[in-house]
Amino acid sequence: MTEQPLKQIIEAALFAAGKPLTIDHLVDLFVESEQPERSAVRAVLRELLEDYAERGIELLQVAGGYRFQTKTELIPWLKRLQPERSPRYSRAVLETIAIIAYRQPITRREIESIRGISVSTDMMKRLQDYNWIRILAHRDTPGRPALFGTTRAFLDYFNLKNLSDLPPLMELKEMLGEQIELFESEKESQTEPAADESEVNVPESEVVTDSVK
Amino acid sequence: MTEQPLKQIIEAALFAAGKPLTIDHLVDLFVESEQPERSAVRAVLRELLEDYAERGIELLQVAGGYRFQTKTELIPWLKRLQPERSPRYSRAVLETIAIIAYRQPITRREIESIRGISVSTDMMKRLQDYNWIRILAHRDTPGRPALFGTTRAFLDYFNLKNLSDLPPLMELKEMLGEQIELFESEKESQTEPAADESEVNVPESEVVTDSVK
Amino acid sequence: MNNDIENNHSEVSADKTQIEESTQVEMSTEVALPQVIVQGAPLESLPTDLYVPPDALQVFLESFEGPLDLLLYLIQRQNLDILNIPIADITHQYLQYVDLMQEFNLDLAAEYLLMAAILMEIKSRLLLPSTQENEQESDPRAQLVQQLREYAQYKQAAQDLDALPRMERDIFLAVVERPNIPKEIIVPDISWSAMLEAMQDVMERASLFTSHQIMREPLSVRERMSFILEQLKITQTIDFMSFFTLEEGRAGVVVTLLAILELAKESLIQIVQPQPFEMIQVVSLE
Repeated sequence: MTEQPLKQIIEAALFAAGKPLTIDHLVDLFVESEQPERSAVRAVLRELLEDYAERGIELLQVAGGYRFQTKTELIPWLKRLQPERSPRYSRAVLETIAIIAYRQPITRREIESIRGISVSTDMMKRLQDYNWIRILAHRDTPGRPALFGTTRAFLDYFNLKNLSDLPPLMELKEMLGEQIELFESEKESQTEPAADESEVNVPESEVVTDSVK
Repeated sequence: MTEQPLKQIIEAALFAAGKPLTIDHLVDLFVESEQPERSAVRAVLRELLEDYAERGIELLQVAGGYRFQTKTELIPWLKRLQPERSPRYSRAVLETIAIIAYRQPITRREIESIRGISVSTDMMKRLQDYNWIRILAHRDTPGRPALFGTTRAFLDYFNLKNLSDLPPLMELKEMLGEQIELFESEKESQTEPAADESEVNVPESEVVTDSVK
Repeated sequence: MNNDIENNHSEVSADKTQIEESTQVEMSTEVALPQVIVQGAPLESLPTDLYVPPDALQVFLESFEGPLDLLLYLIQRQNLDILNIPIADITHQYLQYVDLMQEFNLDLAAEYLLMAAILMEIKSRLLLPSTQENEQESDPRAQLVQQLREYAQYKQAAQDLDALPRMERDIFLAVVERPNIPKEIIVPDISWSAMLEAMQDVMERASLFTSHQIMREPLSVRERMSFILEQLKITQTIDFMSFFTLEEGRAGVVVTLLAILELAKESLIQIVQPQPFEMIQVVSLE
């Protein structure tokens, strides 16, 4: 078990961690009886630093510890690393944005209690990245939670003039009874294999959009 | 701008992408007028493969392209990086995904008849949520049942280049044979790998059916 | 094949086979599937000699992935030739397990009962005196054997798959930080109808949480609340009156008023009048 060289272990850990690692972190990779000296770890880090001097990435010491990062000179090319053409969106995204649309201004806590399930920080971050929601204010209660609301861009995306174009919730329920069927039947007719597995393309349904207004 | 060696750019991109990159992806890092030959990219990949042979990480080709990953021998140490346990999958999940992997395209009904027990909608949903399976098409029979197949992400997750890298199917006799040291002779004939499948992720049911029969 | 039918006729010869195989039975159980050891004794002795803590037994029974899995277990446990299953024997044992499952109120899938019926049907057909007619027919076990073989293959394949090195467990993706590269944000493609569908789901769920009267509040008040907060982000203090516009008519006034009151109630804004008769001000509490 312990035959792997210290250097390989430390190197792999730095690449796998996804965050900077301190020397303590690195020492803790080993069971107590086999923990290397901190000086040995330091020596390995110095070696790694040299090993990567001429490569596309470099080992760096930052506030949180050591981490590998790409060399800044390479940014012009790395910029072109294509992000997913059409990111996956989940049910959770839809539900969250729908709740915010109808209930704004609303805190994350309140969204969670309506959904009956927790809403990740990442999700709120993504919706803000899409520029669909924004923080309107902070509620004056302990923790000063942020109050979220939808943006102009959100309305534009769904081709709505303003929020009151959203169907009133009560009607929505009845209306959906029929619309969902329509929507489902349309989905059925879309039988060709998906172009890309990472995409979830729900067909834009003009029928539904029109009758919503 | 273009003075950075090709190798550094490709190396940095592979590390920064967070997912496997194909040769096309790598070529696309460059503006059109400066795009390298695919053969040049391939040569760099070969060099990188060698450069990292003795290190804690390795360059590997999986279904989705090339990626750097930690060596499997290092798992005892790397495990200690993440205190949470890695996900485990139930037998039901594993049997269902195995049947889909070897027999795609396949309907849920067909999976059920092999397993001899019903497969819940929830199970199919979960496999789709993992992004391990997707609907390839719908069979043109009453009810238009969905035909499922595995995704590239499934292959990537299990460290496979293509479907023919799946372990060959064994005959029941061999399995019993392994247990009681019988049937040794029959074992040999069954283990040759399925025909090579150069195109990734095209569900070739023939490849699989061959080894089934 | 005919020998088999003989076997099934006579209990004695079936027992004999059992005894002959008993040494091997031991061996195969060691590697056989879900193994539960109770007080040092392996659980395969179960159906005949039943004294085990119910919990352990339940775990054991629940670990079968269906009738085929159970049958396979019975066959492997006894090291039987799959092509030559002594149906009477297996049926008997199978039914014992099914009875046990029922006894423990396990959620017994209909498939188990169906399999019991199939086994009994095969058994009865094997018991029929061989006439010319059924001589021509294929062995009634053939289909079952085929099913078992196929299932066994995939059961094994599932184990093999599980043993492959996989991401998050045996392998980690090597990732490095990309400094200063602005993240390109791509908005997902979401249709309006998908949105509405999601909302309906939420509402159904939310109706379980009675504290949320999400049906009641008129939307326009909510929108106005957002609008007011937005304005207050730009200017911290705004004249109360300037929120009202004539064009909106009475309905607009009501909506605005409700929005301001609601915001005040939630302590997001403050309504102040610096001096008597002066303009009322709406002040952000940010």
